[in-house]
Amino acid sequence: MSDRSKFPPVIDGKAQFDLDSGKYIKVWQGPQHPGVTGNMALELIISGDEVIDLTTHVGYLHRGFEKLMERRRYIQCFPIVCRICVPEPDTNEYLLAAAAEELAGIEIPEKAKWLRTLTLELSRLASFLMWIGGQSGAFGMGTVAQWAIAQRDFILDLFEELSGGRVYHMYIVPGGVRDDLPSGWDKHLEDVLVKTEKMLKEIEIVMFNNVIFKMRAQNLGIITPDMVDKFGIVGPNARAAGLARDLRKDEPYLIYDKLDFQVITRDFSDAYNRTYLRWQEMWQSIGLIRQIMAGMPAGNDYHYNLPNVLNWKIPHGETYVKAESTRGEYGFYMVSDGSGYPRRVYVRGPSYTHAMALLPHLAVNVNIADMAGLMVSLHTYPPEIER
Amino acid sequence: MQEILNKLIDRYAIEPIQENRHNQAFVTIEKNRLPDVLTWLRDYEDYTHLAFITAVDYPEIEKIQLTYMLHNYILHTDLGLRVLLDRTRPEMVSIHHLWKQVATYQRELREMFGIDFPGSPGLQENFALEGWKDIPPMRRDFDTKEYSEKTYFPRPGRQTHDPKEYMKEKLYPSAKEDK
Amino acid sequence: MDNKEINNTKLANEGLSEQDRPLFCDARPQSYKPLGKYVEKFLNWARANSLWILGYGTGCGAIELRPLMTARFDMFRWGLAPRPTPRQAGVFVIGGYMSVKTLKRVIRSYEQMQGPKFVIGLGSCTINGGMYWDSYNTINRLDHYLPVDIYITGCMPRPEALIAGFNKLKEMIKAGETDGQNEYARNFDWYKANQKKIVKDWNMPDYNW
Amino acid sequence: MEHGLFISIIYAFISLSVATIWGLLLGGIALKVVARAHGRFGPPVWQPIIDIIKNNARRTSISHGIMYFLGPVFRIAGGMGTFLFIPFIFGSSVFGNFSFAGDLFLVMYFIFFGQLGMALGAGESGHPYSAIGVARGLSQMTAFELPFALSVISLVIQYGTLNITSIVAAQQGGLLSWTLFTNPLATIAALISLQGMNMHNPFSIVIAPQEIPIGPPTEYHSNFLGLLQTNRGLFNIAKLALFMNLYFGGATNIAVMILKTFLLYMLTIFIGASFPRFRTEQSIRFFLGVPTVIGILAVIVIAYL
Amino acid sequence: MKLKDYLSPFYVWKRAFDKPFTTRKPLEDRPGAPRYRGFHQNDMEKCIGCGSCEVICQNAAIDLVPVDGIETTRKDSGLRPKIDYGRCCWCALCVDICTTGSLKMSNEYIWIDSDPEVFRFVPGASEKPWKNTEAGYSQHENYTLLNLDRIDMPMLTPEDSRKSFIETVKGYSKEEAMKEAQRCVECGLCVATCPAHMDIPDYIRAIRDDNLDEALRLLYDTNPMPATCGRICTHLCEDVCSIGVKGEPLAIRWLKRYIVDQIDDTRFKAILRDEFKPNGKKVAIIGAGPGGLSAAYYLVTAGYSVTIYEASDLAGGMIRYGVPEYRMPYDQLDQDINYIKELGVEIILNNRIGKDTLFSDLYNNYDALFFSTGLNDPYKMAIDGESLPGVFSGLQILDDVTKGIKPDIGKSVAVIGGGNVAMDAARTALRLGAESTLIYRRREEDMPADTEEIHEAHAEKVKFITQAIPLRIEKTANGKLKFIWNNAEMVAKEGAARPSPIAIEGDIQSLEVDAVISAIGQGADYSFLPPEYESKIKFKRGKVIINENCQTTVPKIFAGGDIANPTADAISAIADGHNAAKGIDKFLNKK
Repeated sequence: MSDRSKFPPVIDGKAQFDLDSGKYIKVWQGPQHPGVTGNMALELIISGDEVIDLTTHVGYLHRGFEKLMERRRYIQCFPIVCRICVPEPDTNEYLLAAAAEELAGIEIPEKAKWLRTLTLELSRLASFLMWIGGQSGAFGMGTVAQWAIAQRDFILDLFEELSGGRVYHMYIVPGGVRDDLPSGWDKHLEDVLVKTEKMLKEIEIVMFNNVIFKMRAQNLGIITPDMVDKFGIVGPNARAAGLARDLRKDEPYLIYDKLDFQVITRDFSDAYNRTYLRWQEMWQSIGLIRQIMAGMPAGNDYHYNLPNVLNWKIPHGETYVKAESTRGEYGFYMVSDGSGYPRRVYVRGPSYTHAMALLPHLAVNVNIADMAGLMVSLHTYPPEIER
Repeated sequence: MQEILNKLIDRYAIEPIQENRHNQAFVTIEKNRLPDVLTWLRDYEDYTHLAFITAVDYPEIEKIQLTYMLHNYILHTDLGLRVLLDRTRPEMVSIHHLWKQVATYQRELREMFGIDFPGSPGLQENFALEGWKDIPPMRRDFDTKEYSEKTYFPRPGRQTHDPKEYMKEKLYPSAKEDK
Repeated sequence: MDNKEINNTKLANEGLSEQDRPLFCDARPQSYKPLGKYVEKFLNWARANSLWILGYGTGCGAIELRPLMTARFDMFRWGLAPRPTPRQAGVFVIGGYMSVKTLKRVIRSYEQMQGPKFVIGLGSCTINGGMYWDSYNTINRLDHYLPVDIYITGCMPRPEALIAGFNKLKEMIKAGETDGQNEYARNFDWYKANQKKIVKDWNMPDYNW
Repeated sequence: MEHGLFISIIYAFISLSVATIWGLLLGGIALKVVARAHGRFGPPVWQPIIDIIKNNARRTSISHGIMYFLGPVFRIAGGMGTFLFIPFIFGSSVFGNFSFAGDLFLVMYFIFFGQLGMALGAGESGHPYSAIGVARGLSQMTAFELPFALSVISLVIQYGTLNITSIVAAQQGGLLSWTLFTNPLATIAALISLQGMNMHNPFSIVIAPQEIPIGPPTEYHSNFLGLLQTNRGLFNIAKLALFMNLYFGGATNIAVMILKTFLLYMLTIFIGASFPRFRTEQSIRFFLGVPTVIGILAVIVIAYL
Repeated sequence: MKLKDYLSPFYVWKRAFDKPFTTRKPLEDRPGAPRYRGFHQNDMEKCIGCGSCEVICQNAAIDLVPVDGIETTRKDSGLRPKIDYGRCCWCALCVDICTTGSLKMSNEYIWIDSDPEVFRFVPGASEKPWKNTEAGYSQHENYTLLNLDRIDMPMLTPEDSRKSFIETVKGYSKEEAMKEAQRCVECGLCVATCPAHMDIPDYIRAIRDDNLDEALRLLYDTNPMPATCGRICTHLCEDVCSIGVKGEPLAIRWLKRYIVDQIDDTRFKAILRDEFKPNGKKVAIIGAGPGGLSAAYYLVTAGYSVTIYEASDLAGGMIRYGVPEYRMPYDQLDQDINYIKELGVEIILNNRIGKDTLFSDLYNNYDALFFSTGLNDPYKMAIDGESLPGVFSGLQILDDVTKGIKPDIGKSVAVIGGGNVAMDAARTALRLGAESTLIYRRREEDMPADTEEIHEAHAEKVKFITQAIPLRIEKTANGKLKFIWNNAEMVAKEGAARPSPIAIEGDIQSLEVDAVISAIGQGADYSFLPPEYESKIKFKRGKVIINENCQTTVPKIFAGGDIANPTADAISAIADGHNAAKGIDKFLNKK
């Protein structure tokens, strides 16, 4: 726990300090700071090397998605939601589709569910690889970053083959998915999975058994179980603290109830354990992908024929759908007023609480050199905060 | 799910209730009772997780709806609490003392919808926008396209044709001047 | 936007407070003439083969810079390298859409870069607003705020498209066709007026030296 | 020094140029080698040279004041100073440089000198990152200087001289007469310092792009940066040459010099690519721990055993 | 810390001896995947310029522009999508929605320029490197964003329908109509083809919004006989419907009928709010068919005092007398006519011009004159035996049935012809209790009748004999008629649009029937025109020549309907009436 006894008093959630006293320096990290995943600025007040106060500033990527969706037809929303989270766009696509389908009362074909789950798991793997690159980079281990991000690129190749898009797949549409698996794709997938497994093993050797990585990451940014609900912490950050909360298990969506997996937890949520937990979840994802490929139903019924999408109206109602993204509970809250346009779509990104509430709390007493590592270890992604 | 709804009805005489699926329901609550209900749900009914707070604008009934989404990790149920605010001067009781992330949500809602939460820390600070002078952008009456075209002016030189009008021009121009 | 008479008045720095004003420079950017033909040619060759990119991923386009920088595409092979500080960087890759808040930082970063400096507009958003054309918080036309040398269309452009873009930029540099810095100096007032029109709280110096 | 002053200057110039170019190429080679560990090909080996030309070809530059301007000058003066008093190639008149009786002391001083000048200059740039970087750099430098100084003291006691040329001369006559074998403890202590001196991982926090970008050179650009980069090539070689001379028997011809400096450099690269960075206080703690103990042991062993 | 923690990091160097991840030459080695969504391609021949891509593009990246070499035709707006790559997000919704499947995406993805103005092009027209690339994203079979299948229309079964004159088509329910209306992409291609240029997409949208009052107003804007047209229109619009390119076209006609069906005719006046100020001018109309009624409606709403002279004893013209009741129930027709009458149009029945009233009187007493007398003179087959008793014309049969006279056709009939009248006659004969055989010169696909009519005739078990050239009709001994024809083969002639039937020598067939009904077309009857006018009005191949305002060569006389237009169907007559009303208004207000 951060010890604030030697720090200035906090009144109304703001630390009281006098910058002119010369005791403190104000330093900005970001928005162009390369240690930050995405554009987000950290306003740090430091005393010597130690951070005594942090304020997160967002809005550098604010595009007003929720406003834009209000003036787009339901089908037209789907190309824009994937831009909310660039490393893992599929969760957004799925949730938009799921929310619209639930309100419209559409049951999608079984095959579409399997294909959706496949892309969700694949993008989870890609997102984690991107993130582990950032995590190692934040501590100066560029080598692992190079490997992991290159490996992620091979997964993007798979997505390109499957959906026709590298980064923005736009594969999951309301009503199902856009296309079947291309022929020969399963072989490519297996190749990439084998390579990924090899690399994950290597990462374990060079990263988790690395004396300096341990020195840097252990005991950094400790999340205790009692903090979890107070701060709204979800996903791996909470699981590392020992809480087995995983929407895939708790409220199974798509076909997760047909897959065999266990929720991974660890008993101490510091940067090292969070990293290790995510590394374990990558293995889990690989296992799930194999299970999905093995159980993939035959046939090519992968899309429910919607009414002409230009005139597609969804009845009155509101709903909140959620899915387990790499960062935790990701949700779409959709209100429909019976017209062809959503009345309101609210995107609940897990990074919101992690970056805006948790990070300022954890940052206190942390060496400024560890800020990047701490931030990345929470796996925050700014666009889902400001959207 | 039904159990908690019954309790809510007994305790707070809350209606109407909209049940979406077996593990999700929305209830509408009177504005001033919300902190009580939230505290009770959080402390006694295991609705410990606040997923989000957001607003929906209904200019046609002159109301802004606030939605507080709670989650129970034991039963895995979602409970959405709705509060209707007056649209002209929306003001809501701040609940930043209940969850740590609430202050940011309220800051965002002030900026995007113009809802006031007296007493919430840092409420007046910018959230995503900087130097915003117009009406809060998430209000329904703010036209983002018009604003964008006025402020950021699209590249000129584009012209489109309506097939219907164009065919009229080409195939039966005589009827053009009528109507 | 042709060569106008260079206005040599001092900058007002109106966005700054009274006591901050003397701390910042009030000189305008100047345009520069190339050196002798062969010298310039050699220097241009060196400039083209050592492009340092400012590591400021301003939009979602930055996601494709990562693969480019890492092992799969390994941009170092072509003399490209990321630089964390604008002072040392020579190429500014605008990664797509730009919110007003980012634009303010981008202007400042751009002005901190030392000439000759190049701007690559990555993705459709920089050309005509892209998919955020009707957003209240993103600009539509980058060339109104910064001189842009190259546009790469796409959403997002793949790393290959970026590589091709850099190749084209190199050719242009070698041929001496890139003139962004001078264009900015020549039309400084026009750019400033455009920038200030949308950046509402201009609390920084007019030109950042 | 049996040549005239003029000839000496020309020789020094040649020596400097060769060293700088080799230093830069070595940097390029290192980039390529590291790239292989990353699973990629890496830039061409001459990339650092192009970078320097490019930086000097920038059209504009900004000075934040006299000290800011002098910073890189001090730095390169430090680099040149270090280099010019180290015999680059043992016995060569061109590459012999200005080795004299007390040159080891002078060199030790010059290693510090450049960094201090740089610190002053970077401090004046007014950027908080520079200030933080300077603080990190100076404290880390003080830390790694200690084992190195102990190691040198051990050598001085061992060879009874402060002249590098004499130390090299003492090591001639076979592999086993190298300090590496005659005084392994001092060598180990010094090699660990070398990792810090070269600012490779795990001691690279001073110029780390992640832990705040990027430290003292944040505000340096254009020809200032060109100067700093030139110095990096030169200073690198100076350090490597010093280590080669003190611990690895020096070099009697260019080929040996190239081989030994290359291998020495690759050693630091080898460690660098494998580890993340230490935080400043971690690296200080590290240097003041095992390496210092080894250094003290080296002194004790040489002096009393 | 264990020793392992110090040593294992050096494992990174193992990678230095593996194959690098790097793609050597990314530009050459990595083309887009076969499904890659790159720059657009468009098949200019296939594209019909419907603009669905423009509507679905959430980035407003697509403009429809005219392209050199692409002509506007009824099935093709002549516009082509132009894509702004300063906007495109490569979501490929435009490809998915494309009604023809012409729009595709290549797998090319590199386009770099220093000029921001160049990133716009018309795929298919501009010469781009990816114009002919094979790979790329295109539509798939199992995934469509459109509804290509028509909502089935509830109908009487053929077994039931052939028994009575009850209307065959039952009409859409609200739910069905909404669903059908939802299929529309609002391209508006149909508007140009509709002779009356009805606002089809707009009234379909009104159905979707369940705003039928608005829909009715839209109908009356261009068509004062919607109940009629909702049933018997030839629906040329459906032929050009963009949904029809890949699927079944929208049931535009039935949707129109749905609107009128849902609204009680007593509410018409309140909904339409037809208010007008009489301007004191008078117009006479000859013929109370669709053309005349339509002209009357628009004239009366413009303030004219209108009188219609009709030779028969009921208004409606060919719609009443030429269309059987199972297709066009008379009460629906009356509904249309009554509304027009309600507005103050005077219809003088049983008044044949030239006999009961003189044409010159009309010419002198009225400010303008409009005649639309229709084609009611059946063509002769010009074969032997045509004048035998038991040989009828199709029109005659239909006319008789309307008037309640049961024609004497016996138990079996042969109907000669392949048009709508032939179908009507054949199916009417069924309902009168006779077995019908249809005999046509050409193939079934050459028949001018509506495909639905042909389909329903088949369903009701009308026998079809095609490629039969009539030779003669003979009276047989048992009092029956023997229809004799020569079988023919279709021979394509050079320069001819379609192959023509050539008799196969010796292949002569015959059929014994009780009656022969000839329905091979009709001509106009101009007997009402006195010679002095007939000489002034110009004709061409039996049809009156009119200008775009339906004005004949005599300025005061306007004409329209089947006697003037080439299509000779109800909707064209209605359009002519509308045009004539506008022309008369213009003509009279100019003075």
